[in-house]
Amino acid sequence: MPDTLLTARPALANAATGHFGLPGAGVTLTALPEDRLWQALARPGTDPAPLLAYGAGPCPLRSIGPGQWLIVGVGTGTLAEAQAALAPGFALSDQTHGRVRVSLSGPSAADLLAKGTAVNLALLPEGGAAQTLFGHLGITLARTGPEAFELAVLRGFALSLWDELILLGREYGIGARAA
Amino acid sequence: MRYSALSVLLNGLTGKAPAPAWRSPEPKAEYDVVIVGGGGHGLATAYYLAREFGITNVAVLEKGYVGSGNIGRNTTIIRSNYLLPGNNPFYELSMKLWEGLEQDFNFNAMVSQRGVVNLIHSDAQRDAYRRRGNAMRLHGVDAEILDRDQVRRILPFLDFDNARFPIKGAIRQRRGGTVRHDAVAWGYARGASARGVDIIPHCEVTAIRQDHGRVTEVETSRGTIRCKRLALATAGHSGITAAMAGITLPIETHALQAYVSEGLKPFIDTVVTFGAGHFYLSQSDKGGLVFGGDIEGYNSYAQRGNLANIEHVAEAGVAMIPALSRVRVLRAWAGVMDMSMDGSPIIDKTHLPNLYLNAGWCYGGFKATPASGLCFAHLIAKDAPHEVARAFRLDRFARGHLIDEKGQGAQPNLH
Amino acid sequence: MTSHRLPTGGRLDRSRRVEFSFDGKALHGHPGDTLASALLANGQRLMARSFKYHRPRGVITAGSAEPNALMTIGREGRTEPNTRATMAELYQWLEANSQNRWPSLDQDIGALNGLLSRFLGAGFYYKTFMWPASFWEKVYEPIIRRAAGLGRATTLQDPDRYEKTWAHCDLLVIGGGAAGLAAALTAARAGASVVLADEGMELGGGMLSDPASWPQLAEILAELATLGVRLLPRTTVFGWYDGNVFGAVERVQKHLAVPSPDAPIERLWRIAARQAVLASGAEERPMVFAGNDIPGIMTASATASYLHRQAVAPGKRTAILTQGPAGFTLAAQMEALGLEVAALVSLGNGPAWQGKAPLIRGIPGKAIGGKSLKSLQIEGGPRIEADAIAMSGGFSPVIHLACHRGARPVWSDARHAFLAPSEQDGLLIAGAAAGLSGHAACLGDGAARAAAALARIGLRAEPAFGPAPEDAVAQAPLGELGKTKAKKFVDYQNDVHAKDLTLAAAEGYADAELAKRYTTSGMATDQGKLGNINAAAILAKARGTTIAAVGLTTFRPFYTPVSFGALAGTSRGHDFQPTRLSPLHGWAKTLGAEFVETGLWLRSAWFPRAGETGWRQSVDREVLTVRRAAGLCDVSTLGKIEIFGTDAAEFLNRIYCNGFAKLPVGRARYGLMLREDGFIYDDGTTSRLATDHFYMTTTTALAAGVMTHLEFCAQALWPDLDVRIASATDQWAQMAIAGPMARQILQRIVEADLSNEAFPFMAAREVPLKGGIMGRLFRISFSGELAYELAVPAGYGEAVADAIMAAGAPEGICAYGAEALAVLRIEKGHVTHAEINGTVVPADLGMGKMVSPVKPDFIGKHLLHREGLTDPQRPQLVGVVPLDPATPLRTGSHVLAKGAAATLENDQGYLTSTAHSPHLGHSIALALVAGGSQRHGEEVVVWDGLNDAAIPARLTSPVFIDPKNEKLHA
Amino acid sequence: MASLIPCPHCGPRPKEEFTVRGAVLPRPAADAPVEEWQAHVYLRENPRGDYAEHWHHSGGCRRWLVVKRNTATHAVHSVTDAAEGRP
Ligand SMILES: Cc1cc2nc3c(=O)[nH]c(=O)nc-3n(C[C@H](O)[C@H](O)[C@H](O)COP(=O)(O)OP(=O)(O)OC[C@H]3O[C@@H](n4cnc5c(N)ncnc54)[C@H](O)[C@@H]3O)c2cc1C
Ligand SMILES: NC(=O)c1ccc[n+]([C@@H]2O[C@H](COP(=O)([O-])OP(=O)(O)OC[C@H]3O[C@@H](n4cnc5c(N)ncnc54)[C@H](O)[C@@H]3O)[C@@H](O)[C@H]2O)c1
Ligand SMILES: Cc1cc2nc3c(=O)[nH]c(=O)nc-3n(C[C@H](O)[C@H](O)[C@H](O)COP(=O)(O)O)c2cc1C
Ligand SMILES: [Zn+2]
Repeated sequence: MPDTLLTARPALANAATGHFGLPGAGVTLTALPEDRLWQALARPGTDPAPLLAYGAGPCPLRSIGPGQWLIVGVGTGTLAEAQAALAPGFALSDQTHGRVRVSLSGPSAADLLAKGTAVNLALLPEGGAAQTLFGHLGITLARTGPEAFELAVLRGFALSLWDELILLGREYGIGARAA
Repeated sequence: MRYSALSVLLNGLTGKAPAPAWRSPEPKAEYDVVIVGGGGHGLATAYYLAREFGITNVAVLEKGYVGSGNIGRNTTIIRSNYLLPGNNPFYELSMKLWEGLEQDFNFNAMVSQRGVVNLIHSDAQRDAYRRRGNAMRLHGVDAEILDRDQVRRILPFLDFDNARFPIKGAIRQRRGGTVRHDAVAWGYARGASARGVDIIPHCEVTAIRQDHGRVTEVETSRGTIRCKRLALATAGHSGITAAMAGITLPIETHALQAYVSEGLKPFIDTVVTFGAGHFYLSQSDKGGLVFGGDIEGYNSYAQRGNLANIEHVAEAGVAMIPALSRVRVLRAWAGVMDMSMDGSPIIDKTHLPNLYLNAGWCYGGFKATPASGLCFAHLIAKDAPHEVARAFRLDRFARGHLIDEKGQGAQPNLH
Repeated sequence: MTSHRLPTGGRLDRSRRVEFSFDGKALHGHPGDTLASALLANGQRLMARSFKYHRPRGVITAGSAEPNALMTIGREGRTEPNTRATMAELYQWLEANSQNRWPSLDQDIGALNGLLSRFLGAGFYYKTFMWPASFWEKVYEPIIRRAAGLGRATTLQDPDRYEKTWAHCDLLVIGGGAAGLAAALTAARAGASVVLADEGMELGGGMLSDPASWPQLAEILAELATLGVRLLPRTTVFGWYDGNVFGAVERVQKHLAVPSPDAPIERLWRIAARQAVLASGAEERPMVFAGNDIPGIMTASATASYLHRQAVAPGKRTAILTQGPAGFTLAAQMEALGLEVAALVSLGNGPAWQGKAPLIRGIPGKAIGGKSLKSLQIEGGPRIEADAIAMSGGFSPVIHLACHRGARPVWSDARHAFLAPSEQDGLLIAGAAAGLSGHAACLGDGAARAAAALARIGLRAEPAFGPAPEDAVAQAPLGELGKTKAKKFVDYQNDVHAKDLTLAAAEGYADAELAKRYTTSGMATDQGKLGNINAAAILAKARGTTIAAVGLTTFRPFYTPVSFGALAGTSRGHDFQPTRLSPLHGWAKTLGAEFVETGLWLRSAWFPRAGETGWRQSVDREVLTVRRAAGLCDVSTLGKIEIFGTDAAEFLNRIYCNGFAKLPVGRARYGLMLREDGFIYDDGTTSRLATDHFYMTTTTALAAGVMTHLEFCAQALWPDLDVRIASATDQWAQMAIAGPMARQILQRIVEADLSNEAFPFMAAREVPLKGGIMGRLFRISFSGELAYELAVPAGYGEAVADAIMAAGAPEGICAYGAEALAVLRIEKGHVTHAEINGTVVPADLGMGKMVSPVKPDFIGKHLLHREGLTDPQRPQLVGVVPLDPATPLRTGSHVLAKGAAATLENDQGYLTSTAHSPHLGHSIALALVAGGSQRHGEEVVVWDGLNDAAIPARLTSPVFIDPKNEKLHA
Repeated sequence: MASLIPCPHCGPRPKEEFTVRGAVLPRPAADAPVEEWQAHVYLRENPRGDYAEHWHHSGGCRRWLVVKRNTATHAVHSVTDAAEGRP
């Protein structure tokens, strides 16, 4: 019956945006497009090289545990194609809708993150990722630049995380914006 | 010396040198019954052995000072709001003993039946509490279900308006309450000592010796002591003392923290538990808010906890009572508990005919102290279980007759 | 009028006035004042009443150990009882009020308790109030409780915010005095990352009370700042925890009149330090003599602190009592400032004295005065007119934190003090905290300790200061002084005096820990920081033993009390826990759903429509619509787990008690998962999407638990299996489409043949949807109707739900919520965690046949046959209906045999779930009843004592509709 | 122990990120006598001293770990992946 294409609604479509808290802009919070997020699961003992070779773009592979990665960001090809290319060593689970990504950047980004995670950010290299708790929420944290981070969170918690980041960012004058 | 209004008055006026509350004898070479563990249960057992069963050639061996274990570090809550038939009559007997305790042992342990209120935040919780409340009523135990307005009337400063998990009501046991924990140990020690029991602190049992399948003596830090019967009431250390007799128990030892705030003028006059997180609270007669939460989760004998837990407890506290935010927490401490595999205790004989076991109290054995002492004394004196403690058998795990109030199964840190 | 402020000096900003009030009296001070110093400057010595005897009390310290000068500050939601005036910084319009007095601080009726004190000795509670028995709860206890406590807490919401944060460093330095500053400097110069925390409003510790060292202090602080050291003044390190994590609380905005809502008022720091140096200084010991609590008496270091930091004179004529050089130094400083020292009383060997004041060798006999000191009687000596006393009974190193992880303090004969083990994993002790004295010695020690700490983690550091000699020899604790029997306070706040301790010892409570509990010595808000050492000395004498043998009571967090707010951080009110929203949340909201908290989820509970007055009406309509036509229910909260791998089937076969190895691709199967002890853990359907790819659904409640369980089995039990597990709960919006019209409605948007033949009961397949996306379609039914569950990528959920609602409009499809779902499943006799409560086995639910008799192994197989789990009299699932259809049944009611007395022995089970069945027109229930499966048709009583109800009812089959499953297969 | 657990995959992480299950016990063989199963499910050595426990890094890599630690001092001796050294 739907004559038109079904359209997806971003999880953060109605999230608060604007400038919050003290003057200044120590940190910027941005909702990222829900374009691609696949979870790759390696069969135990599989050499990760083919998967590592598969990635493209800035930090497209996020290691989230032994034998597990998130493949994120814009890319070409469908999941089925990728799965065919990576079989049998790797299984892909589509999480494009399951997790929502936001970015945090600015001179106070690390201080803001330290309010939630016990990961020692000084030791997290660019391109590095960590699966951790931010307060009560599980996140995949990745460093994308000296003062830039990306957080992926379960879709159902995306708004809670967003609001929590704004609350904790008020001290730095946080700007929140849609993608 | 009997305590009475007159004795206090006379001592005050004359300044007469007071007598020790209990004797501090050197251990004798042999006793009819040696009780290991000078906590609430061990002392109460000695008291009832002497008082109810006339067995007075008894020693209580305690590795620290009297009452240094969990009897001295619990959150003092008493209640008999149990669900299962294996538990319910036992805890109700305990409640009845509490109700007569002061007159019984002539020591004011400040039994305070200020009520226990368990908050309800969901329909499922209400259903579960209704099941429990009805089980209590079936045994003649008082229980009532309160609706939201009734709760608001007695606890107006709970978060009724902005709560993440709204308060939908509560179950209350009015006869529940608190007792001055240390005084329980002291009162039983004094009462037992007066009847001839030797209470021997700083005496750690380090080995249990057997001969021909019977316990003959214990090795202690104060020498060897022979015994006709040996009774273990070592709570959090049950795994260690049982191992001395070659027994592996269905028990893990876990640390539980408790906390007290700075002294405040009367703030809350009942015991209240949060149903949407781990938190319970009451106010001591000194004014401190005494509160606690969940166990630490890992096996520990260290009698101390971690910061994560106090944070978790404080979060739940502020969620339940926003005004607590500005109240300061004074002290945190921990006890180590004998968490059993179904969350219920063991009062039973063992494979050795003269070795008796009292263990598995988890974080709830304070309220059990009087009944545990009486039932354990009964078992030791008569070699047969007291009728209300019949279900607390050691072989119930093998036989599948578990007493699992929470339905969590064989993972102690979930009970 | 600030009568006691010196004309010059101090670290004050005299150009600015800070107005404040105490008990309603308007006063002023300056930036740089604490509440205590400002009160003293205004001549306000009487600041508080003690706990038991309501004795008039003034300030005795200038720091966090203050036991006396506690007051309530702030208003309304910011009301803060028991605040130490010594730690509260003055801010504009601060309101302070005294506590524990009635009607006023000056005239306090409670002081009458002092007259009864001979009857109120240690432990008096335990011996009295027992007669008559009924009086305890009605009379005595209410009186005791009314008297308890000091300040009154507000019952209002706190308007301020709190936060937490983590910090990581090579070296944490606790204490910003000479030792701590030297430690931080040493480490920072070596390039280490350093955090320096001090509870004071300014860094400097003892150096702040010594103007001569201010230039050096300024230099060090400037260099620390340029070296990037994280300086945390106003930050109390309150606990040392495993993993070398320290808890600290920063009073971010407590000193501001109007805190900004954009920053926290307090911040909890969790500091993960590779190494730490404890440089927490030493506490001066008060002297235990008669009248030692009269306002005007304080420690010598407090006197020095007020003099030098806030330019406040303690009195007009000060008597100095000292055991060691500290009092001599103070006397000289006071005379240099032109202040009158009435006498310098030395209790030990002091240095030479050239000042004006008379030097007296003796001990204090009794201080005289009421609300303010008047004079001091020297034992067997002169009476000295004085309105202030500065006393120094030696020093006790501040070792609390070093003893938080089990280490016991050890008595040092050389240092005449209890010391903590100086070298523990991750922690070294420096300066006065290690028993040293003297600014230079502490600088040197701090530097050396920092270098040693860094060496442990492989960093080389050059000590910023060299070793230097100490400036004093340690003094032994004095214990009780003077012969009089008058009260000599040991624990000021709790009014424990020397005689209480000797009495406790005589009554058998001589162990330090028992004496503490019997007398409450050391249990007040200062935790015995001042008194415990004196208590130990008194107990030692009473027991005829040494202080070393008596020992100290256990040190525990918190070093000083910490607010609930700081510990809770942002987790409060509505943010107590995060909220998890279904991908169909917006859809449900648009349709006007009422939501219900389910774990962290919000689920749509029912969808009221205009004209419906109660929830039951809405739910009945939803149920009837589903049974008659069709409904759509959001089931996205179910746990969804993707299982991949060549051994996935074998894995599932071991996880479930029923068989899964041969489940064909394209089929779903209902499974029961047991715990290893044989009881049911969870249930749900699992579908085979490909040979090596399964899609499992779990209950909402146990989604996380099942995931964890599967991971345990895969990783810890059978790592040899190729099985890989990913949670996909949030990836899929899942909806149930149920009802006789479900197929025809769904067929309008699914581009695949949904006929019974092509897509039979328990079919499970990926299907294309019109509109260009793929979904996963399962023909499974919880409601008992012809039903499907459709999963689509979460972002498309709302569009698909809208589309289905539009497609089903002609049939009158409705949205139904969790309540209607519950009614439907109870009518069908389907179980949930109301029945699967952790104590049931498959046979209890009539599912005994599901337990595979042939599989050699699966989780739960081996203990399932114990006698207690196979007893035919176990509670078994039945249905219950009231004999009178008008009577409702309540969940949680118990079941009694007809005619049986209402006793626990006669208890036969209970109602697990109840509903009003609009289909049947009466209440129905599921119940677990002893031997119930053999008792269908029996009349029983449903007993609900809580509601005074005993309802005649009948046991039935638990399936109330479509017992032959014709609808499912239609 | 406990405040910071060194996960072999993620590095030191706070206790909040972990869930503890209990003693590390090999699962008996499928055909083991029932007494062995009873002991496996219910009986615990529960020593005051060194012990091996299963911890789950539930807030991190989601691996099950074997944490060898001392129950009296809380010292952590080693943390390894539960699958390590298994067939
Ligand atoms: C923080 C906390 C809060 C609690 N809150 C409550 C509550 O609110 N309500 C409630 O009902 N229960 C509560 N409990 C549980 C309750 O305190 C215990 O279940 C109960 O006290 C245990 O019995 P007991 O008093 O005999 O134990 P203990 O007092 O621990 O007695 C056991 C004694 O055995 C001694 N011992 C051990 N080994 C040896 C040896 N080898 N030789 C000699 N002596 C030995 C120990 O030193 C100890 O003194 C709580 C427990 C804790 C830790
Ligand atoms: N005259 C004497 O006999 C004597 C005795 C002892 C000390 N002192 C003097 O004291 C100084 C000692 O220097 P020091 O650096 O060892 O001590 P200090 O007293 O100068 O500094 C200790 C600092 O630690 C802070 N502190 C304590 N516990 C804390 C905690 N838990 N969290 C945060 N901060 C905390 C205190 O507020 C204080 O600022 C020397 O100048 C010495 O002469 C003199
Ligand atoms: C019910 C209760 C109330 C307590 N109230 C106080 C208190 O007001 N002040 C205090 O310092 N400690 C208080 N404590 C804690 C004890 O000081 C002590 O920490 C506890 O008994 C454990 O002993 P430990 O810390 O010596 O190991 C209280 C303990 C309990 C069980
Ligand atoms: Zn990890």
